[in-house]
Amino acid sequence: DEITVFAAASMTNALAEIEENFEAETGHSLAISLAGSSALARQIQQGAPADIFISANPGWMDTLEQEGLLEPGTRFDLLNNSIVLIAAGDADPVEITPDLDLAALLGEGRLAMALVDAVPAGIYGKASLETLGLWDDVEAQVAQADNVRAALALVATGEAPYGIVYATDAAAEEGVTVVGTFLADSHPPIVYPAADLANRDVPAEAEFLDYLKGDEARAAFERQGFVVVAN
Amino acid sequence: MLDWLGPEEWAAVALSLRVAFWAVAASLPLGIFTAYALARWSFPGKQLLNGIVHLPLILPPVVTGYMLLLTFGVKGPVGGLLNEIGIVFAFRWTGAALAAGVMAFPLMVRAIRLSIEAVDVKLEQAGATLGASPLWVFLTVTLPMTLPGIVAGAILAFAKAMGEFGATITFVSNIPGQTRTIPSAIYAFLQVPGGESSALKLVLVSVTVAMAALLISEILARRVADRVGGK
Amino acid sequence: MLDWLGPEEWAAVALSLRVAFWAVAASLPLGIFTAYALARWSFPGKQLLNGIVHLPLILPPVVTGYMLLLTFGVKGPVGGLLNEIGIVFAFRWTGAALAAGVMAFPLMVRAIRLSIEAVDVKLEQAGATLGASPLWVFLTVTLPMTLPGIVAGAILAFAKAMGEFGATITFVSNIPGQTRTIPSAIYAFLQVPGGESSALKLVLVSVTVAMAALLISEILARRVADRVGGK
Amino acid sequence: MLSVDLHHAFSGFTLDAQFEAPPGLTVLFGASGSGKTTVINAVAGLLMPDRGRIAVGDWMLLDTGRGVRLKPHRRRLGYIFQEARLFPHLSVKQNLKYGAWFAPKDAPREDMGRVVELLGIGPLLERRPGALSGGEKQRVAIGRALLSAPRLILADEPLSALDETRKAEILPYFERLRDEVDLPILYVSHSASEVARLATTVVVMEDGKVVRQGAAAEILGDPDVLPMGAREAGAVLTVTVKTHHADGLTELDAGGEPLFLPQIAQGPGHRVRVRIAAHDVILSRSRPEGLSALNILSGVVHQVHRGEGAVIVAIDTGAGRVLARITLRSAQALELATGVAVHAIVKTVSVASSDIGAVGG
Amino acid sequence: MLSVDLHHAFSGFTLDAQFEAPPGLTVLFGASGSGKTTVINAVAGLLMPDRGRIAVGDWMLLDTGRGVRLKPHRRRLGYIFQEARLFPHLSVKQNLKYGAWFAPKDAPREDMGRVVELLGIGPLLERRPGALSGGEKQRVAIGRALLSAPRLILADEPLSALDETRKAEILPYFERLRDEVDLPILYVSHSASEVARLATTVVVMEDGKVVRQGAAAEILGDPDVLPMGAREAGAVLTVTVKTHHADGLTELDAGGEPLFLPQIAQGPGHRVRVRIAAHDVILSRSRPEGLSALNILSGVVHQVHRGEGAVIVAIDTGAGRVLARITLRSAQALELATGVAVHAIVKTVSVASSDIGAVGG
Ligand SMILES: Nc1ncnc2c1ncn2[C@@H]1O[C@H](COP(=O)(O)OP(=O)(O)OP(=O)(O)O)[C@@H](O)[C@H]1O
Ligand SMILES: Nc1ncnc2c1ncn2[C@@H]1O[C@H](COP(=O)(O)OP(=O)(O)OP(=O)(O)O)[C@@H](O)[C@H]1O
Ligand code: MOO
Ligand SMILES: [Mg+2]
Ligand SMILES: [Mg+2]
Repeated sequence: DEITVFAAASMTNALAEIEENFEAETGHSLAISLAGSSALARQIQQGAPADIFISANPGWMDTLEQEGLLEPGTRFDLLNNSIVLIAAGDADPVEITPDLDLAALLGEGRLAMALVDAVPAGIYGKASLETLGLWDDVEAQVAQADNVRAALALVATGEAPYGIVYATDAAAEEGVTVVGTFLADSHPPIVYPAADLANRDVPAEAEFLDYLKGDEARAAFERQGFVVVAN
Repeated sequence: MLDWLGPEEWAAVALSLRVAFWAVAASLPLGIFTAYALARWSFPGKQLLNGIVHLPLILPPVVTGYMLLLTFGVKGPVGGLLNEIGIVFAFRWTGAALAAGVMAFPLMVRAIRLSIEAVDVKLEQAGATLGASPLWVFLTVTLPMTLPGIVAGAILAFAKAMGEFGATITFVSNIPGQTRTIPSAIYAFLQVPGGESSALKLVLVSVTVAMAALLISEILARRVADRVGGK
Repeated sequence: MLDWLGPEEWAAVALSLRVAFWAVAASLPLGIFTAYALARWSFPGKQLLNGIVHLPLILPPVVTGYMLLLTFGVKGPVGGLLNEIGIVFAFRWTGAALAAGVMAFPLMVRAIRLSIEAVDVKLEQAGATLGASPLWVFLTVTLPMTLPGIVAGAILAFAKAMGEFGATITFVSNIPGQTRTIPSAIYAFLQVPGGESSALKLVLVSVTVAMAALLISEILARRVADRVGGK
Repeated sequence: MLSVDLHHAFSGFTLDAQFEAPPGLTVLFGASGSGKTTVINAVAGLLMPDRGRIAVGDWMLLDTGRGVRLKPHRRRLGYIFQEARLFPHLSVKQNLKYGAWFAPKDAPREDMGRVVELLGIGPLLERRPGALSGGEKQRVAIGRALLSAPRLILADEPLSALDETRKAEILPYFERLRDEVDLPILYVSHSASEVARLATTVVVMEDGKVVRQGAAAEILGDPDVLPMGAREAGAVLTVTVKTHHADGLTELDAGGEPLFLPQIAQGPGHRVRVRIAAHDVILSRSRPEGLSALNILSGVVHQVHRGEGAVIVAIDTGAGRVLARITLRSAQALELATGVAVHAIVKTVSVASSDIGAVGG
Repeated sequence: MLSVDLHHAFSGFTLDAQFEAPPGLTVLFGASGSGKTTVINAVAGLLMPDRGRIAVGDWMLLDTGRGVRLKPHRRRLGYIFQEARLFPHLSVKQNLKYGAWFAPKDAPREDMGRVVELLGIGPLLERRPGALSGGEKQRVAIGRALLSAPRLILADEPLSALDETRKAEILPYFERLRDEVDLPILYVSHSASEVARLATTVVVMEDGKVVRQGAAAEILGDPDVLPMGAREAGAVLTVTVKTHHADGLTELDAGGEPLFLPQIAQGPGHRVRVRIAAHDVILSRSRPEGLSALNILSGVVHQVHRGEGAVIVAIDTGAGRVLARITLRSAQALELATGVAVHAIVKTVSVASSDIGAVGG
């Protein structure tokens, strides 16, 4: 069978590995469409021929669920992630507490984040800074990129001295140093939910969802720095 | 050489060529007609038509893509109708071509329109006195004299279609072999760590193809201009 | 009426207008020069120049934005130099204008070039025999006769600059009041479920502004054409 | 029969022209800017006049009152423009063939080879107009119009870019069109000899108005009109070919009087038109002897018309009315007055070959 | 003094022309397509010939051998193009002023008002070229070239689109340029009377080559050359104004012989040129009496030249050599041969006003 998977683009690498193994093992074939979670969700709303949706944004999954576009009972949280504060080049670690003088660290520089009201990584980052009481100090200095990778690039090129990105992205980028990790309770849980979509019934869908939960998939996700939700 | 790019990337290159070619080929007649109408006729709603033609340029591509999704998706008013007679754009390469064509349309029309406006009306009059009806005057005088502009418009549109991303991914997603064009593939690579080198390869392919097209168009246009100018 | 949009949106509208205006105004002289060189001179590397001019059209906007970041960022080779003499693009509206200008450049050049090619060389010769040096011939014959094309090119560029998103956000990110243009704002709204209506307002504003610009340009071009054609 | 009635106002110029052109060739004559091209453009349908009526016979091309406005391509014209207007993207040959394409299949056609040869454009057929000289362009434009199987020919100074030799070659062709093919022709010209030779009717325009119209002989021979300045006045006589002599002269019969011309093409019995320019006639009270001039027409002074610096004398001869332009001093010396008998001496060769035409419609 | 030596090959046409034009006005004469415009374009610098040298005096415009190729805008030309080439985006007035802008501030200038009046374009000044008639365009183009303070004038059939009256008004202006302003002028024309009147030198072209060049009188008066066909042959005499008579005649002194013309502008003592066309001369063995013709020149036959259908007789008179074109029959009847004494009868008015010119360089 052919299974069409709509997945957030931030999973490109992990899914490439999983695709190869899954196809070899089961003989099914996967077509994985990688785009922003919002674009994919809208397409699903408009009747896209997708079987599985993996979103980086629980909000969009909620929306689809409310509209009855998910196969009831198939939604589960696949991955966890964390957000970190990164600095350009080498830098000393800092402790991320309400006492952190982030504004002083930045000086004249910018704090690179994903869009703080629109893109999950930005939303989480803003929530953390608000919890810590730092947001008002730095708000004016935040440079919002349209996705996490672009925020990362701003720091990696040295254009912004600091940034807030996913731990998964930070780990792989040589030009940046992780100077601190935001505590998981300072922001809503960062989860990547997955679900079977209601529109079509391909028997192999369930097989693939099971595979995602399996050890091989877990290994692949972990190699890319994700934390797989224990279940 | 062939394994310099993986099969999926080759598929993206082939798809992009097909999409760009059809985007231009299919919209060219309408582009010429629209350009002619804007250049030579005056009719109520002309400025409105002119505005609509330019819309894809003015709006962020995501918006255009979203509007295409709402209109030409299987649930959309036009998409639904076309679906009944077997024409499907949604999540097909045809949809990618539609998106690219729409985005490139204003460029094509402008170029052709400028060329038409440059044709001396006195020559068209000469054609009319010799018995050619307006349609024949158009075909035998205006059109051939406009060829350099049509070539320029087509190539501009082709280049744009090769590079179009935002509207395409929003409308038809990013499905390998179906709608994953070079820009969409580049996007996916850029969303994950370590994807830059793969992205760069595709950028090079894309640039090479477009340069070749440009060069051919220059040679074509030169030849036409020589014919008109001298021997 | 004014509170139909929030102050942040109004700021985005004002900024977009400023960015688009300067993107066009500042690149117009270079655009005219480039168009003239491509239309009338032959020199080694002409096809290369032509290719470079078209690059922003061919490449996905993100790539162009990234290249701008690497070149014109404060750490970039050119950006660093300019920084020393006080010209900063990074995270400023000037950078947004640069990105928009670069993206719009091929459209502007094509339109102007077509118009220049349509100017009868015989009239330029007449100017030369009357004692006008090539520069003066250009200023007194070619340029005025090319005005409709220049207006067309400028307006095309303006429209493109109003709609430019990918390169801008990648290069200068999205800082309210600094670099948050209408398209960035629209994009942000579209990323979250339920953001469509806010996005729609901005789309309407954007369309209105661009239509007004178009209308003015049509009237201007008509007036110029009348002058050249008859009384 | 072409009938034209036009009213049109440009800013700064108003056209208000009515004329009826009987079958044959009608010359529009007038100073630069008098409205000739404007009239022709209206007939072609390229200018839509504010008000007007244009008909060829009972075929109505335009009648603004009744809302008839035939499109140019339905008017079946051969328009030779004042500026050649060749199609730059087509070769000379393709330009020539252009009109034939759109003509009805059964329309009478000129032969392409013949026209090409007549115009001397054979070597140019494969070139594009950009590589032609000014006169060559004009010749191709003439060919293009002639080969379009038109029902009406409009010619706006078709020969002005050409040298005398070439003109002399092309003129007979227009004559043939006028006479044999029987096409109505509207023809703009500044040259009196072209007018005399070709015109069936002359329409004189001044500042947008028709100030005079009539048969060519009448207009050119009327000392009161002299639309083209006194120098161009002259009589147009219709004569019959009598014999061709062995020494290269042709003897004509002008109402009983013999007239000698250098050999002409028409055979005995044919009627031809000759123009005798007023400034080429010498008058004498006594019959002169021993002159190289062979043509002496005897007659009686009809009228003595004093112009500026010169006198135009109209003499009724057996051949018709002849004009002579002489000085006031000579007129006084010869005591010329209405009724006086005089001899008009016409140098044989001053009746120039380009002033001879086959008699038309 | 303009010296030209050009070699250039188009596909299908080769130009190979050398000539030296002494000061004054040089007419390029030749059939359509003979290469006249090509020569003028090369002098203007608009055509870069394969090989060549062009110099005005010792001012070198082009010398391909030594790599000298002056740009057109440095040549200071007033080029009147065969097709007007007005700037469509400028008003007539702006077109006229265009060249003056770029001329050195101290260059001698024509007066704008005068030129405008001469050309009759006063009412058109605010219009754009698109709203002009063919002849109006050409007149503006002439004005534009004249007002650019040029050091060399190139005129490619500048008058061919104009009516006779207008031509007659503009011709004296070119004479004045030739004589008073002392500008070298290279002038293309098809009209023998224009040539006779204006030309200091005539250069005859045929198929890209210069086949003959010389002083105007020499070329036009040489029965062996007749480049323009026999009809155009004629003598050009230089004569002196004697008196203006009250009856509107001007008496001239032609080497002792009196010659009468309708009133001309030049005052007594001035030397002027008159052209006597060969076909306007009647010959007689005995001195004729009682004719309206006032001018009778006595002389001796220099040569009898048999052409096709006609004979050209060259007669040496006190006024200079005069040509007469007569029929073979008359030549035989009068028993004309070298050495025979004859009288040449020239109709006063057949020495047309446009054939009179002030004597140049
Ligand atoms: N670009 C070209 N390529 C080939 N042949 C050309 C080109 N330009 C001109 N010719 C040819 O050169 C010849 C001379 O042209 P030119 O314009 O000098 O003629 P001309 O003497 O001015 O004629 P006219 O009196 O008709 O204007 C013509 O036969 C013309 O066809
Ligand atoms: N579009 C226009 N607007 C205003 N005036 C015009 C327009 N077109 C022509 N005219 C004027 O109308 C008059 C007649 O022009 P037309 O072209 O008919 O003259 P013409 O008799 O053909 O002259 P020519 O012998 O010089 O070609 C001219 O004075 C011209 O300036
Ligand atoms: O894939 Mo995302 O939704 O742009 O982080
Ligand atoms: Mg005209
Ligand atoms: Mg020429």
